[in-house]
Amino acid sequence: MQLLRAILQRLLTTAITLIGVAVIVFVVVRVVPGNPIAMMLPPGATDEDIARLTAQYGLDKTIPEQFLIWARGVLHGDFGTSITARQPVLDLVLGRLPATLELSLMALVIAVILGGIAALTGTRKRDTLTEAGIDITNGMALSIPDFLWGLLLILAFGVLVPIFHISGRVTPSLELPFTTDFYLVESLVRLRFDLWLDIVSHMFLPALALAIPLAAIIGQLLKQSLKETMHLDYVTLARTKGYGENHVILREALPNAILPTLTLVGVQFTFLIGGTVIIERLFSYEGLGNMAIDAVINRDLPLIQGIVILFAVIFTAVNLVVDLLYAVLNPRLRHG
Amino acid sequence: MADARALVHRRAGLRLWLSAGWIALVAAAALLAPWIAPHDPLAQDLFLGRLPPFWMEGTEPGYWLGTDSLGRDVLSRILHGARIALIVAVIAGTLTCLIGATLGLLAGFLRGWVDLVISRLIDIWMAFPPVLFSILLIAVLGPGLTSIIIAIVVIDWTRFARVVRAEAMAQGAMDYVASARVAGRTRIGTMLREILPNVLPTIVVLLTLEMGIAVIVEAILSFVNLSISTDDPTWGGMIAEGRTSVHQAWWVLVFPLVTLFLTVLAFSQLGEGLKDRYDPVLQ
Amino acid sequence: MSFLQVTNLSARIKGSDHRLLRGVSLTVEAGEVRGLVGESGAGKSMIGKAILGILPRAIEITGGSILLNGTELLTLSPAERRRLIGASTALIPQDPLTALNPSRRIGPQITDRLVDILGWSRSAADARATELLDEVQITDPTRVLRAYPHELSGGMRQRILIASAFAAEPKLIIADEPTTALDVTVQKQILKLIATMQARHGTALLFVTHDLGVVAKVCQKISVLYGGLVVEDTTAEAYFTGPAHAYSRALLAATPKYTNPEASLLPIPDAVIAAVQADVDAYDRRVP
Amino acid sequence: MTDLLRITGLHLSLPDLNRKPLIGAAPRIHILKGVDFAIAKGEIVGIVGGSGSGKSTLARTLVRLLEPSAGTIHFDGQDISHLSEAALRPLRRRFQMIFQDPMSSLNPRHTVAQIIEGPLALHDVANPSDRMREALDAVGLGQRFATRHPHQMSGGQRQRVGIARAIALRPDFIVADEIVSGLDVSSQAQVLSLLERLVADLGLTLAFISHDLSVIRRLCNRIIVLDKGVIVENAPSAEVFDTPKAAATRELLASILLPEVGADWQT
Repeated sequence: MQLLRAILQRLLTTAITLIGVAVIVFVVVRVVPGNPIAMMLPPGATDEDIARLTAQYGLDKTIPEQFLIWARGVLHGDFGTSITARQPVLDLVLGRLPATLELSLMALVIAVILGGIAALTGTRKRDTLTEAGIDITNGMALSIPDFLWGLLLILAFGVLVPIFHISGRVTPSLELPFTTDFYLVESLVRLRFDLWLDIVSHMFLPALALAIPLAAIIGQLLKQSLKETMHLDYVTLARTKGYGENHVILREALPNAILPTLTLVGVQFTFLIGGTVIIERLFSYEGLGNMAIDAVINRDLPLIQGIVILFAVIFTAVNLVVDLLYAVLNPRLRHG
Repeated sequence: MADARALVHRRAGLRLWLSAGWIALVAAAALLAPWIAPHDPLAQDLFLGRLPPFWMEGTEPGYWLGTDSLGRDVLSRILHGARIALIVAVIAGTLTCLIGATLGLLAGFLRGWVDLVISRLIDIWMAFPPVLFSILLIAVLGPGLTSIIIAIVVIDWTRFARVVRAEAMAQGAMDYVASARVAGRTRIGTMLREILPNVLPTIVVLLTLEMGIAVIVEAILSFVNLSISTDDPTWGGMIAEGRTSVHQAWWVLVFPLVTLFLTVLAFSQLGEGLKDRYDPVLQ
Repeated sequence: MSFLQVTNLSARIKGSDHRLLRGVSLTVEAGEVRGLVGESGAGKSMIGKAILGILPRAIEITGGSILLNGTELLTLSPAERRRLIGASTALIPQDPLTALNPSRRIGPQITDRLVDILGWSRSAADARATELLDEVQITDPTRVLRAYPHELSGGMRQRILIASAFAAEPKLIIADEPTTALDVTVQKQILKLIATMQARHGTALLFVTHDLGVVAKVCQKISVLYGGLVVEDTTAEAYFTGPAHAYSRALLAATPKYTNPEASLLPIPDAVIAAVQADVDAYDRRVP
Repeated sequence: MTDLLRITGLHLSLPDLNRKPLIGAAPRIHILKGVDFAIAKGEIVGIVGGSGSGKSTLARTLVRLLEPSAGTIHFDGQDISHLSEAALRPLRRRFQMIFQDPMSSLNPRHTVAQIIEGPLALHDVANPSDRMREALDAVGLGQRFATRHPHQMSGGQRQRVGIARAIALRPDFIVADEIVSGLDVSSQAQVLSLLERLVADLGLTLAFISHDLSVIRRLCNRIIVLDKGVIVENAPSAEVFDTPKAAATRELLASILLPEVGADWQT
């Protein structure tokens, strides 16, 4: 009963959030100076041509009217037509989404591995120079945003020691047999490890740039949480039963220390996804973010709207998943 | 324990002085750029294009850190770029802090409908990808320094609001707040005299962090060509240009990047250093 | 020979001259209950932790010996020591709310030592757990063994911790303020339970507490501590009829006692504190 | 003797936010269920009860940190049960509270001087720093403590700052909520004898809330026993101990562990 109410409450606030996002982006986009229709027509188009196209895209109506028309479309799965590409926004956006999802998830995996190692090592070697070293590294990784890490990685592993690709999603000359846009997954499924390696080599640096700040946050929060847990009586009790340090950290402390970290990591993961916008640009990676920047530069209103809404949906979905995970992992919520 | 504490203190002291020192250096560069820069940052000379820095072969005297593809002096451009970086950091950082911290404090302490409205706003804001949002705002507002500052404030106030709200809520549950009520303090008085001093250390840390972030946002916007007019030298603009020619002239990317890196790092460490040094609870 | 013999045990905070234990000596005979009494900072919990090898990392033992059934603990390797401690001693901790792992079921938390450290079969360990819960008067053992800690009350959890402590029939149990965190009305029941179990199993018990009322009920011997120094080592009988040391007397007079309100809750006179502090200083001069 | 404080038919319920429905008000938990008593000027009344008896909620209601759901609180003849915060403010000087946990009830970022002078300034007391110094002396802390922060003191010292803050206003009535439960026996004895002396010297009226009957026996003239939100016993101290009427009182008495060998163990 309590759980059901919590879920309903979440869905309600999520709906409010999404409507809020839609309204704001709709209004902001419509005060962009410059007429997108005029930009897409060849020079020498008549005022009549412009008026006709403007009406075709519904841009001659008032903003509330436009919003209602658009909202009705969205409810039917119609996000409008891109002005520059002249294709349905939904198709364009869904075509790019897999690239961004793969990049974000790869970054998440890297962050969890790096952060987890840092936290566990720091806890194992607490109050030593090793821990101090981890703290300093974490502190630096944390205070430098993904954009700067991306640039530094380009210099280090793209130019100085060129072992990774720094541009694109896959080497353009390669023949791609893919039927979906999930290149990373599909290359594995098709056992095309040559392609997989090429894709990973393209994705690794942007994913690492996104992962470093999150890894630092995970490392810091999880270590702090672990260290606090290590002082609790049930950990002490386990020691007196004859268990050693590794067992105590992994079986007694870790399952409980993960919970408080998890909620914060959820929010931070949405920041990471937001970071793909500029990182994709930096690495010329063909994902949603890169498309979004082009859309803004080209004043492609329907496309901008579609992308921003999609991001908002992803963010709220991530938060929902994190809450569910929390409930699953927490015996307090699972039982009783 | 005494020993560990002394160690932490020494490290904190060192951190404070190093970060404050670097920021002072950047500030000096910003103030004195017209006098200390060896060249006009905008002067192009195609015959002097892509000169390497001074320790390499084929340099020209006076161009210490080399030149970019248009023959503009990298060092002079970095010095001049410090101006915009610092203006954005200080003004945008402070404004964001004032607005965000105030809203967070009100929401966290007063609770009720104030909290409801502000929390909902935060939720909506957090559902936007910030970089995309800022690019969009600049597209709306048009390029320029004021636009950048407005965009940063509009987007980043939630950073302060979220943290300060949570902190104020935690402090509000403490008995010293109840005690202030028993003593007859008003709600606003309690918020300002009792809660604020306890939230202030967090605010200071966030403020300096935000100053670093503001510099980065400016750089990102320059990078996508939406910042200031393209003439004015900015670190982000230099980085954008350096990125395109990174294989031919790495120094055009490296020097502004290192400067930006150190500045952002210094800002983030400054707050922590100040807190360690001046927070009475940590003494 | 005593089952537990602590001799001249000294400890301090690493890298400082802040001493926590100043040459503590005490013995616990097999099947005997000794109370360790003192105010916060007197070092009473530190002794228990030193025996069990769970001192915080910042604290180091600077001298002395701990003989457990004739084996010197302080010279054993960490792994050997853990095994010995796990097999022959147990701890009843202070706070039942934090002493059970919230993400594990009760059953495995009682049986893990038997299975992992002592090599029992799982079925034997499970049977033992049911038997123990019965012994600590938990009526519904099967349900409780499958429950998570948050589903049980504080008093219930403390019973489980007591059961868990007796699981491997240890020769020595260290109880660290086991009733302090409980509601007043359950304290007495839990204390009785510990006393009954101790008597039935013939376990030696080192009982750390600040509460003289508790000591009076369960202990046969008492060590009174101040500043890491044992100021009095006596029998409970002797202590409560007339402690020899002025500080012990003052501590007793400061304790509330409703049957004689005028003679209780008396602040410890400054002169008494000064005298006992002088003993501490004298120790520090004697032992550099 | 005149009553300084008179409580009639006091009910108090708080919203249970854990069970709040999606729309509408949360269900309420009934904590105090019709409490009547009076405290005369100069009296020291002990309020005792186990956990969940509602004694801390009662303490907070007496100083109007909580507003009663029903019933009245008369302070010195004036009905304060539903006065607004602004209307209460001038009266606040006259009734003060000392809290259980001084670490939480003293602002960690204020100095002792600021903590004690703050309330004085609010009530326009002349020479607040003189009064602060007087109060520090009265609780046996020297002037050197004025510049310290709470984390630089021991538990007993912090609790004495809490007492100093309350008495500096020279109130008529003080509620002390479990003020010694976190302290060592020696600090406990010290704080209590200090409180006893101050109450006598300043002619204070005191409501002393505790779970420990032994402590209350020493300090209070009269004892009120609270159980599940109702008063089950209200009598002079000696009577409560000699002839306890309510089962809750007997249970509390039976749970006391006297510092003497044998005697009460087997009850």
